[in-house]
Amino acid sequence: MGTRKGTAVTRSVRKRTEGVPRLAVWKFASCDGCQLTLLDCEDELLSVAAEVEIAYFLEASSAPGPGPYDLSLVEGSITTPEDLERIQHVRRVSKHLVTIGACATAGGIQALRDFGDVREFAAVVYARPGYIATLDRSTPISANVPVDFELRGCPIDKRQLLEVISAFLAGRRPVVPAHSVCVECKARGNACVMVAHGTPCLGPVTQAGCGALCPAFDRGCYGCFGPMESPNARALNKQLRALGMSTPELVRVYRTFNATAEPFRQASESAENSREADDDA
Amino acid sequence: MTPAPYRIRSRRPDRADTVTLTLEPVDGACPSFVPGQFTMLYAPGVGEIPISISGWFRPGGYVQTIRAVGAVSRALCHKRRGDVIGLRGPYGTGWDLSAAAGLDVVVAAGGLGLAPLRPVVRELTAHPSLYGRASVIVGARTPATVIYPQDLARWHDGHGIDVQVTVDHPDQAWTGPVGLVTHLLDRIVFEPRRTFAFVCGPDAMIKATAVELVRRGVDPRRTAVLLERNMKCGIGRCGHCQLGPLFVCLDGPVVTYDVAAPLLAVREL
Amino acid sequence: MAAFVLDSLEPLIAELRSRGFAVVGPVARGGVIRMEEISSAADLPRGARDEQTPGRYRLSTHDGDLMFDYAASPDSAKRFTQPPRQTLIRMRRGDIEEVEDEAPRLALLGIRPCDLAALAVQDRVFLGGRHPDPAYRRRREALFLVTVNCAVPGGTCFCVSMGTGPKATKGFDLALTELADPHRFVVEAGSEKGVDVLGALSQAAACDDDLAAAEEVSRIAAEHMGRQVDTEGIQQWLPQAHDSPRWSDVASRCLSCTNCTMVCPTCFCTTMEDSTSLSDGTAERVERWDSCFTLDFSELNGSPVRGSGEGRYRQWLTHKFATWYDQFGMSGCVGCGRCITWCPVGIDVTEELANLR
Amino acid sequence: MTHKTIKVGSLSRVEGEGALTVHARDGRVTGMELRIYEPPRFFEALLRGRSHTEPPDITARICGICPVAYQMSACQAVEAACGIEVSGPLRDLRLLLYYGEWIESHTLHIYLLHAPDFLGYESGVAMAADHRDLVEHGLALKKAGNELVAAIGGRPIHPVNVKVGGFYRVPTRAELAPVAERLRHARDIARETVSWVAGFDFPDVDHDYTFLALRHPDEYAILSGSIATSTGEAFAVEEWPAHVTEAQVPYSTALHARLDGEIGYLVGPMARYSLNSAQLCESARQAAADAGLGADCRNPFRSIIVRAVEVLHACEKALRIIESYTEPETPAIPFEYRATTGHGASEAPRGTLYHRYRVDIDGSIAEADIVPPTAQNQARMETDLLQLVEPRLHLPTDELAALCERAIRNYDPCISCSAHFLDLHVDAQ
Ligand SMILES: Cc1cc2nc3c(=O)[nH]c(=O)nc-3n(C[C@H](O)[C@H](O)[C@H](O)COP(=O)(O)OP(=O)(O)OC[C@H]3O[C@@H](n4cnc5c(N)ncnc54)[C@H](O)[C@@H]3O)c2cc1C
Ligand code: SF4
Ligand code: SF4
Ligand code: SF4
Repeated sequence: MGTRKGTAVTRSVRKRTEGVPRLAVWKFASCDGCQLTLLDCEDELLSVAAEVEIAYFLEASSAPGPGPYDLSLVEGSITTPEDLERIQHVRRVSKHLVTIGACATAGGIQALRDFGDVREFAAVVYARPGYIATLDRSTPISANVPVDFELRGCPIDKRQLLEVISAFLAGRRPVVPAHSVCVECKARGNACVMVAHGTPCLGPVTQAGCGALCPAFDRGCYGCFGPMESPNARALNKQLRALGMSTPELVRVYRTFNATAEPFRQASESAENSREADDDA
Repeated sequence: MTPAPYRIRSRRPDRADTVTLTLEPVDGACPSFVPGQFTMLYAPGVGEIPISISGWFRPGGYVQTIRAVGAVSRALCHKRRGDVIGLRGPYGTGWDLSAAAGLDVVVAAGGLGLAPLRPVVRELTAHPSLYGRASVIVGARTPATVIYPQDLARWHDGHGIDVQVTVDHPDQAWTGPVGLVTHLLDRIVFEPRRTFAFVCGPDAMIKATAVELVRRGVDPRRTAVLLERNMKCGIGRCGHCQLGPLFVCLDGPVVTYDVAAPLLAVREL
Repeated sequence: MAAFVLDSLEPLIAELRSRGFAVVGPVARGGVIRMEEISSAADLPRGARDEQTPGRYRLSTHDGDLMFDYAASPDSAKRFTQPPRQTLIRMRRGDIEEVEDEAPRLALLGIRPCDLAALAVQDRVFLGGRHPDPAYRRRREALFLVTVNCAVPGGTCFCVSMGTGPKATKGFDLALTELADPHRFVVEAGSEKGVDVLGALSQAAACDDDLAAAEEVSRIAAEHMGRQVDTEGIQQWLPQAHDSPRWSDVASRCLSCTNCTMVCPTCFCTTMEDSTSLSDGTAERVERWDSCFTLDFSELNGSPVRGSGEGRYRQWLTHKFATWYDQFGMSGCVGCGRCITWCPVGIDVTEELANLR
Repeated sequence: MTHKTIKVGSLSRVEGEGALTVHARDGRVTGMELRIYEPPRFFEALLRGRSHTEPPDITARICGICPVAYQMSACQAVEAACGIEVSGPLRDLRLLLYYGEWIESHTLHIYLLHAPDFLGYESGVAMAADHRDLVEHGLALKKAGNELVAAIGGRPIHPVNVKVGGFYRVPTRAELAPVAERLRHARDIARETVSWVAGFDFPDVDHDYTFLALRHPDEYAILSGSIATSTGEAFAVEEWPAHVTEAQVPYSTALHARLDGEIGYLVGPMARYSLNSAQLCESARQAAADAGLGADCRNPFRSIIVRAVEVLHACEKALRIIESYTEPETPAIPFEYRATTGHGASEAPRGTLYHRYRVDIDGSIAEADIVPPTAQNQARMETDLLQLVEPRLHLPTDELAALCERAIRNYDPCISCSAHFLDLHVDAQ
């Protein structure tokens, strides 16, 4: 390993290369995990960097290149008035805009404020909540600007991220199926944890993508990839109740990282109103 | 399941979103085909889709017309002369032209449905004596989406085939009929009991046209229709194209209406 | 056919391994019987028993020597004959290259008569038509099949109705019937390969008692089927039941989760996934398990043909039990009961069929 | 009269987003804005009413860079409330998971975020153009950490396998074997990394820090221990609220943590090293000595060496755990919740991370308090910046801006730990 003394001044070594697609990574309210996924592609990072110009990626680079960008990856939800404006800018400078992760796609865990009062939330955390410039709701990007593709997950899956990037660059449909986690669960060779262990699992109503991670670890899926294409939460809830889940547990299990994704919102609300429980009685 | 490499010998834009490619094998001979059959065209890295064969050229190659509606079809439409793509097939059943011998022939197309019917009309023009009266009726959304306008004109003017075109949404220049393709049945001459019909288009168009033909007395067994279903393999293995008991890729895409009618009647089959 | 008696499976396993087979047999893992590679009879789940009801599977352990005292596990032969994912082609700079995976030499030990029936269905699907699948053929021909006749059908089994069990009559290289007191196996060869392997083992001819005991095992098993299906005229009446209100009833319970199709030993539907590598532009085409319960499956011009849960469940059930006859001249269901056990909400095909009738 | 404004528009190569503005007049800094525009996400509020079993999964989402730290502090706080302690092989597995995160997170910072500063590149990726081998080594090291986390937790970011009381499923020896293989290689890279970064050109800085870190009797504390400080003060984690207070200061709306009333203490690698370096494993101690680190480290620019030493330590310790690993009997110890308050702290890569939960009689969380490392360091960072800028006001603006940004990066701030971050406004005059 070589040693080299450097200067403190940052210099830009990357020239703007003609014809190379330009990638930007943006952050809104989030934990950084989804954009970190790009840096976690240890085996692919340098080849990706050779194929695309990583023109804007603050987490990784101190030389933000100017727009427009061919592909913008957007992490995080919109929670402040400034972000409302910034996302408009991002849309304007991006040819394709892809949201990455549950925050950007469904509002994220911070959207739990939707079920409460954000001012109360602020008061819990801060002595002088008046200073907090925040919106009442945490909204997904698609509620604010048109989005070309939404990549699910809390966090997103690395293979799927690479797939989306290559698909957009190749001009094809990303292979990101919207079916249930169960498809991957069975392909992986897991035994169903609901059937074999009686463990409640959201897999049947959750979109695949993680590779059925939780069941592989003897745990029920907790829905971090959000609702699948045709969720039948009502039918699942009946079974989850039969496996011993109480109404508050059911409400909570849908209210985590994709709480305001419509099918999950409905699932939690119908569990809460105990309509299903009544139906079953 | 391995596509053979085919080179794009020529590329002709037909309409704003439609392109006709002629394809010849990079090496080896091009398998012969029956009109109505399709091939699986592979745009490398993008995907593979079923496309009907709409013609043949010598010494051996296919003419195929593709409308860009999604990722794969768009990628194929964007290919240029000299590019190599993958091709499997031809697959599926074809139009049974021998069954039409000696009969009046009605060719009914909805939109791009004319593509797989083109070789049928070519046969009619090549051997007019083998058939009775021949008519081609075409329905399209707008005048701009009518494909093969030159062919239509030539068939009409040069070969005495009765060609009629109707559109749903006319533009300023349009002087022809407006409305459903079934209305054109009133404008052509055929003897229903001695007629063979070839029908291709969206499910709804097929149903409406076939129903009308049968009502007028055409034998459902002499009404051939070309069905479209999602296909991933083209050889009866992926299961996607099932229509009740049929694998559309193997038992179709061309079937007679007596077979298709009960199946098309069932919702979500 | 001559029958013999084996006191232990150890020599058989050793013999198969010495012939270059990886022996795949049942093991108890994570509370479930799985089919995994084993190296000795000690890996087999001695004393394991299962309890299967719709949507529920539990394994427990008991005293005794029996190693096959349970019914079909979630793994059928499908995983080995039709892997969940396989790369079909790779394309580099205009060169299309077929990917030919080495077919592993596998001895499947302990697969059930219903699994053999399922293999016969797969053979028909993959090899019997106009476009036989060479990759399937390679994998299939590399298999050595040691079946075990069922002694205790699961609570969800209905192989008797489907004429596929509980005793294997064909399609195996060796067939075992496990007997207790003393613990031993009656073994029969069903193929030349089987005869050859058996010949290499020291075995004694089965006596009348052994044979009678084996018959008794199968007879009792047949009497204890958990479920049944009346298959009379099913090819005709089921497709005609397309307007039954029962479909929407089952759709209200069905999750469209695909579990039934994934565990089914004969469900063969797949989809294709195309990808390109970012670094060198290599294009790849992968075939993977798919299911008629997904929306993409029937997508046509931007929307699914079978958009409702009703339509999808009807497609599945009707295909399995009726249109399969039109397509392949046989039933698509072998009565293993897996789809009933492994449906997370316990939807039971036998019950649905009875109600539809 | 000179008047200038130095702006580092958007801080880059830090986790999360922030910006810094310094106003100066006549050679004096008249104002400074370290603006964190990470929007607040209200974790402590949304935890209220959730089940006591949920903090590990929920708080992981505070930070995608160090989710394991959140899971560990959360588990321990809830376990303390419920009166259980995870020990023996299950504790070893937790350590293993945590070492994985240290390796991954520190390596990310060293190679992709921090080293480019010393070598003069805008990013690790740009650095790879000239030093491909070097960056590939770094990525391999990082990958080893990620694979370790994934082997135990299921995935590197927001692992799914952690729960109060232990795990959902414990890995088999066979599952850990390939990880060990990679770790052995990683250990070599880690050793080289220490000597590589030791050769950088470091500005001569020596700050008079008050350090705070966990201390454990048997190990270089990471997962648990009691609190030690460089003032000699030591206390149990339960006493945290009595010693560490968070207050709003007049010029800022940020919550600044104070230690025994004093503002501006420091947590993180330098604090850990300075307080506990004697407990590093042999080879890490040796590497530190060879790298010229003394008994303590008070130059934030040299914190990169400390991180590298900690990576080496983590590789060594992880390997030892794997070598002697036997599968625990049960993946988790059973427990019943109790309606009490529990405290938990562990050493996130960026420093001490404290959680406190009050569990209600129905098993739900009645109150949650989370004190992330970057919040604790913020006041200290501001002081540093002031000291850094004032004597260098003569430098060209962009050079000074770059220096400020570097100074902030020294602390590897994780702004996503937004539990407490707020906009900070400073008026220039
Ligand atoms: C027998 C047959 C003959 C055909 N002949 C022609 C022709 O001559 N010219 C022509 O332009 N089109 C023809 N089509 C339709 C053509 O196959 C679809 O337009 C094409 O599959 C759309 O794929 P895409 O990737 O471009 O679109 P997308 O909407 O991106 O489709 C994605 C995937 O969905 C599936 N899919 C979507 N729509 C269809 C569809 N209509 N049919 C089958 N699969 C679909 C495909 O598997 C495709 O990979 C024919 C279809 C069939 C079944
Ligand atoms: S464990 Fe969950 S994800 Fe897996 S098959 Fe069962 S229900 Fe589906
Ligand atoms: S199984 Fe469910 S909760 Fe677990 S990682 Fe996958 S999508 Fe997320
Ligand atoms: S029948 Fe059961 S297993 Fe099959 S898709 Fe429906 S819910 Fe899933």
